[in-house]
Amino acid sequence: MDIRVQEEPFHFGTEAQAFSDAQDGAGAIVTFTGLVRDLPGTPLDVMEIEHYPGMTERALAKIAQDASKQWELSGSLIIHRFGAMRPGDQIMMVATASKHRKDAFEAAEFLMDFLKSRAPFWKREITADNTSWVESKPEDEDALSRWDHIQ
Amino acid sequence: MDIRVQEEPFHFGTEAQAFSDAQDGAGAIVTFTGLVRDLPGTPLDVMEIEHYPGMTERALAKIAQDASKQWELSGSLIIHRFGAMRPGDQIMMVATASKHRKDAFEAAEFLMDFLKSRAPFWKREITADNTSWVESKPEDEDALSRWDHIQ
Amino acid sequence: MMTLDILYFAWLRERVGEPREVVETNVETVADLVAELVAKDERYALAFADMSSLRVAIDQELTDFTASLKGAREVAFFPPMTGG
Amino acid sequence: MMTLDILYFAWLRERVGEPREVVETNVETVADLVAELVAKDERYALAFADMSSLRVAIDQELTDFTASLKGAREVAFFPPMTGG
Repeated sequence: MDIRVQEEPFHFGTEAQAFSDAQDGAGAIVTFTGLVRDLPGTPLDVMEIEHYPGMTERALAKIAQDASKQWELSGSLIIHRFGAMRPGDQIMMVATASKHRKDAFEAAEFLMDFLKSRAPFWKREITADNTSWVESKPEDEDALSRWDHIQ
Repeated sequence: MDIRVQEEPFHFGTEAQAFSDAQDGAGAIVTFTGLVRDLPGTPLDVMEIEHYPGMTERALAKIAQDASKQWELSGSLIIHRFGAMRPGDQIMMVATASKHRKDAFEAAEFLMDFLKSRAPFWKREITADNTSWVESKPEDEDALSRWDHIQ
Repeated sequence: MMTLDILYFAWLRERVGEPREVVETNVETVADLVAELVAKDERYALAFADMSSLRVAIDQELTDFTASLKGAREVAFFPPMTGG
Repeated sequence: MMTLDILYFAWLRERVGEPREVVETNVETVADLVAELVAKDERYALAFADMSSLRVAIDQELTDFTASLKGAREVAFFPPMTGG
């Protein structure tokens, strides 16, 4: 279980390969990467992410522990950035490794669903003429109910 | 849509990063990588994969096209090796990119489920004292029924 | 009386006008604390106008507005998270 | 009469003893072709003993044993696939 909350960029390919290399006996590795998307209409200058230092690390560790209890994982990784990012930049990634592809896929989706609405990050979009906080989506909260049986 | 069937190894990290770099406007990238697992008991010397040249490429292209019809993907990648591999080696990978994480995850799982039992690859495990063809698993066939509604 | 560090994040921080403050209080629950803040200044009334869209954590664990503050040292208020 | 390329893969290839052969035939379906092969030699009888565990493709498209061979040029037989 490797949890990193950082301002500096990370290199997706390097992290993905290092994670894969560190696995022993795994047959399946799943990664998810979130990128800053440009906005329809006025171009996005900067996406800024605020977080709650201390709680962020605790919340991510709890989510990763919950995943390890539920699925047979030989490893898991969460990297999440804060601070200023530009369109196309990598915001975060998760990776999971397991003997079986079903476990690796489900655990990665679980990590993403909980990270979206249970880890204390807040996104703000800054364009030439506007600054606005990204609103949470009802479907992100709904996505959690999929995992009710394992809480 | 990028489909590659090859004997030579590929570098997962490099391919994952190149795929991510090639996406324009995607917010979510999912990758799956399959590795050769060692066997319980007698160590595995070599995993050998036979395939049906010609049909393999057609079958993979069809699976990727079906995924593109069903989900909003900005890109998809399938790399599958044949020939001799050793424990820990990468056998194959898929990658999907979409605006939305749900599409990227579902499409990657769809690609994997169909690739497992609808693309003409056959695995053989070679140990010091035995050579045996890997048998297909009933659950791999069952996994396809999850996608019945989109066929 | 207890001493609490109170933290605000995202647009809640902007409305309150500061990221952190220390309060002395003897209220029992999070909801009581919010009521006390709202009574104190217009900024808080504005910030906490719609509590259904707010989240609260006590000592860095998510909880809800009915939670007791007994033993608490740090209380954080913020809008729904938008990570990932 | 038509000329068919017949391909075998994995353990079916090992049982038949060759990866590919050319046959001249005038049968109508895949099942008829299998019957003709099985009648020809013991190797085929062994290879096709349990047809429920076999798959067939005509001109590189998966199909089933009831399929017509009309217009076919290449027929491939193999066990269930184990990719991924």
